[in-house]
Amino acid sequence: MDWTESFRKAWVVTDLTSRYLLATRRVIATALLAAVPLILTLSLAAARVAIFDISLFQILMIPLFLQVVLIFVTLVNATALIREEIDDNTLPFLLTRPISKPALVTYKYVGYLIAVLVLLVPPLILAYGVTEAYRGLGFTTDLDVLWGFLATTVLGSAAYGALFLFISVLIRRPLAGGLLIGFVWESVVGSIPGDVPKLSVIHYLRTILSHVVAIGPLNGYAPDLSAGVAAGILIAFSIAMVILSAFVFQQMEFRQKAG
Amino acid sequence: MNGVVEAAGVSKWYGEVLGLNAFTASFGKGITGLVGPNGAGKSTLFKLLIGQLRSDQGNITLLGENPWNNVPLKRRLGYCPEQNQLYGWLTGQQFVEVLLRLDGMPAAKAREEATAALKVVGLTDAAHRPTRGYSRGMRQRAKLAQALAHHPEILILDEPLSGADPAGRVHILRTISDFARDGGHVLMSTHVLYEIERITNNIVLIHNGKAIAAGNIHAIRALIDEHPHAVRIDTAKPRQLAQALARMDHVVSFEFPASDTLVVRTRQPDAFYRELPQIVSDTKLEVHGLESPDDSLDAVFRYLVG
Amino acid sequence: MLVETAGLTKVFGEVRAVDDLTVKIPDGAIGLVGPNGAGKTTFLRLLLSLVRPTAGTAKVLGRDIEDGVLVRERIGYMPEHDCLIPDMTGVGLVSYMGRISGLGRDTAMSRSHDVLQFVGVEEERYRKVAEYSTGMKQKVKLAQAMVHDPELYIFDEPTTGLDPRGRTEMLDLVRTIAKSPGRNVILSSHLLPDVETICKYVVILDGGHQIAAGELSQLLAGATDRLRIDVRGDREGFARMLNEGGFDADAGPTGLHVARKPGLEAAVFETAKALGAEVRYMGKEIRSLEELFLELVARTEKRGA
Amino acid sequence: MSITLPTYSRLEIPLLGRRERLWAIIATGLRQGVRRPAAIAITMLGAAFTTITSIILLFLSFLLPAGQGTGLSFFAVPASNPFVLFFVSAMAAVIGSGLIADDIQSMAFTLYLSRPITQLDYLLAKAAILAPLVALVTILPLLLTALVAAFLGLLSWTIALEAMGISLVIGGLLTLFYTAVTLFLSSLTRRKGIAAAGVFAVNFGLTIPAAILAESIQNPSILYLSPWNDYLAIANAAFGASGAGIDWPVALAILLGVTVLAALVTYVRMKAVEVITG
Repeated sequence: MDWTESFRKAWVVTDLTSRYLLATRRVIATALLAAVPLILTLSLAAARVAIFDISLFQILMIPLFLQVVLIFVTLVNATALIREEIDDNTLPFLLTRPISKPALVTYKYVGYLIAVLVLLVPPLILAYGVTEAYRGLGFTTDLDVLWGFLATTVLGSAAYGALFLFISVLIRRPLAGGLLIGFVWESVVGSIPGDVPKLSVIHYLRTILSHVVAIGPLNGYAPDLSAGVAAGILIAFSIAMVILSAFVFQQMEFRQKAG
Repeated sequence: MNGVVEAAGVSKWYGEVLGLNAFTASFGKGITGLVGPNGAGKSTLFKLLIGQLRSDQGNITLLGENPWNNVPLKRRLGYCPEQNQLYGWLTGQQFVEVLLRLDGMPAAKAREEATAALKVVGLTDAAHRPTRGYSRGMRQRAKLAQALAHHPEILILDEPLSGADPAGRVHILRTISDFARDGGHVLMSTHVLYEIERITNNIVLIHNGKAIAAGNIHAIRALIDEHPHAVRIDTAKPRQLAQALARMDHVVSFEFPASDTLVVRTRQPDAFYRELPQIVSDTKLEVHGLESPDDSLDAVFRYLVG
Repeated sequence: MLVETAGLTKVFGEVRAVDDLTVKIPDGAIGLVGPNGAGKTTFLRLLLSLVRPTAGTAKVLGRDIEDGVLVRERIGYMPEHDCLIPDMTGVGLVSYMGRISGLGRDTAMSRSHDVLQFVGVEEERYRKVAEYSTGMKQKVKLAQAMVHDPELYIFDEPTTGLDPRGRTEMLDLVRTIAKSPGRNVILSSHLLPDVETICKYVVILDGGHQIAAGELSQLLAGATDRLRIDVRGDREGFARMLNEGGFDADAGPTGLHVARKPGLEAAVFETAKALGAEVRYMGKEIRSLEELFLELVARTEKRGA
Repeated sequence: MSITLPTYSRLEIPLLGRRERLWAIIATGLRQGVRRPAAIAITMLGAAFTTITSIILLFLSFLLPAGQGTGLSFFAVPASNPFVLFFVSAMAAVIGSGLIADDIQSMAFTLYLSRPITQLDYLLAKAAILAPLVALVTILPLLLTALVAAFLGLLSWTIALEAMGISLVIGGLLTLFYTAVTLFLSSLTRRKGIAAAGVFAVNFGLTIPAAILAESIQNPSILYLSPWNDYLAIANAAFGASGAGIDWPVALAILLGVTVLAALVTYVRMKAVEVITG
């Protein structure tokens, strides 16, 4: 199978997936949710809140953006990749095309990543811009904060997306499972002392943020783990989850509904 | 390996629910009609053939290859699922075009082939409307278009006629026969028996997960010997005609439902039809109507499955 | 009069689903046929007053469709698509629908068992609907339409997706209902042989208009002066010999069509003997509702296109 | 299996009115809704948990010498029991999210529409299925606490009865709010999961961030954004306890406003759902 053809197929699936996630009515809800950071900073600026500055920005964004918005947006979009197509009976159209199931899962994941980042990154940058502008500071004064959040958004989207993709391939009701893991497990595990937090994605996101950002609420969060290693773990985790999803999907059989 | 589809002792279970049970058959040249009651295993057989299910026992091949997770084989087959859900947000044209590009076709060529396929199935005027608004009949045509757009060797169609209106059915049947005339194979399941008889005499009768009959309808009909072939003849003198026809040894019984009607039952219909003109013209008996009510797929179905 | 409409119109966006329709439908078993998108489903929805008409009025069983609740009290509707509540049992669902139609709890339960027995759902009625076969689901859909004993039954494609045996059973049930006194049936179906066997009166819609309506027997009184012959063997030769014998014969896709003339039948068998061909069918050119339908739709398409 | 066609039997009795038809939907909806194991667990756990914690709060406040006021204002504490928020969200997600979404997914909505009831009847009946279940968590615990306090003589009967009256009003308000919002979310989509996620988003997405925000910028007016905080303000005011920083008339206006808006939008959307194509 020569390269041009497989690239062309990769492009088609990625484009189809990202367009579905961005161009259909479902985007209204996810875009609104992804814009919460921007809405928040704008309303704080409009309300002329005195102490609104980059440190307040971080204090709000870590629990609100990383632990609520990021999880919701990745969950709703990741479960749409395979499980919704199974429930909607549209998967047979893709499966009877000369493209292997693992390739289908991988290209759909790439499409998902593009869509989620298009949803999450712009409002984040704008929110950062509003915070700096409100303080009358130049856009580049606290670039480390911006880089910190951008890095955690990208790695968070990748890791959570891969995890929720795997759940959606494995069980019939992925949203319920995803909500449980996203909200209950991630927040509970994060606050248990000892090594338990290492089992949650948020731990590595906080580590990266604590290293990248010079002064911020998370300083000295996990000294023994460098940002690079944490990022490496998240990337490895994402790849592992996608491979697992592809493997499970490869073995899945699709019986028709009863009757 | 003459048949397009070769199945030897294929079984498939969903827990205890029967899918296929030691299904053995070899068919598929030209147009083959797959008929059987609901739950007989038609959809299961199709899902095995397009590699979305794996057989628990026995092995099954399509065009000589094992379909399970077989990527290159997908280029040679076109599948039209039974249910009617499409990508509602895509227009008809986009729907076929996207799937064609998944065959590795460059965008321009895909657009051209998609437009052509939509023309073949008669969906050109609705091509640029989202499929969300399509009626059942239009969805059937859109599914058929995506199945034949990449010129596969075989079309596997699950109930392609259900939901289509009479004009739509005529159009779909013509599309299928043209495809077969150009050398393609077609395997289609249907419940609308009197429709499929118009385009093929080659059927596979499936019941309780087994192929209980495969081949030409009339040949199968003739084989059902506990239901000898009935021929209804409208004639002024039914009794004299009966005497004349009694000479043939394969004739089993006569009935006189009305004063001007004779029903003859014979074990060898072909021989009967061959000798009938001879007898009628020699005896100068006036025959003004001739019909064989149960030489149809409906009758075959009723006798074997009913 | 079962249904009377005056200038009934329903427009969705720029699609005129039902366009200034004025019909008078008599009591009894009525067939409603038309190509996809002819406006059949919209017309039925207007009668059930599930949708408000854009213009015009309609009366069902003498009641104006403005008052939806009163109209729907006397109608049993069997939708075309799957619509049963998956995790209820058959008997539970049918009695539930009976209660929503205004039956008391106990009456609904006893009626539910009656109608399920009538449609032939035996002990499966205690299992969940999600586990039913297509045929069984259709029967429960019919049962829920019957439970409150309506005067008008509206069947939307009742036999779609059924196997031949299921289809025969469903048609027997519909025929029994249509025959019972004081009960009317509107049967909307694409399978025209079904309509032929059950309905006396037929309304043909296309593009939101009524293109034909009348007693089935009149509509189908086709050409009785032509004979259709199915020949197995040298068909062209057969037609040629008949023409030489002074008969007007032509070989069409559905067999030979020959104008009736005395001595034709004898000539047919003479020719068959001479050519060693077989005569498999000889009878009058049966005009089916399907042929009439295709003719009418083709004519409107020519006019419309 | 041949069909034995018994003679088609006729039914000669008059049909009951719309009230009985509505009651049929409510009764069956409750039975079907609670039959699922997850629903039973959530309902039982919710009612028990909130009641027990309220009664424990009751004892704590009376045993400690200078407990928070011994009169009516004590009830502000159980009324703002955080478990109420958690279990109301869980019940709305597990039981409420499917009320309309499932009917759209299975297209049983067409069956309801084809019966002699109006779309308003359908919505009122569906609301009347969820409301009593939610009330098990928002109203019942308060009533029981008041009764226990009165029986144990910790409170005079007059105060207890007054407390029960107030509990009915504010508990009822919270119940109406969550019923309307849940039905609105349930009517938005045919995927029950997304409606459930929406309920979680409304509750946790608003309550937690509003709390963090208000505390970090010392500007309580943000709390108006969180329905739970609005309810707390009203409850505290109703029981005469010290307010939570936001004044209750505005909070009441917000809660009622959102409830009415959600109900109206759901009704309009349901009326517009004319064409359910197969």
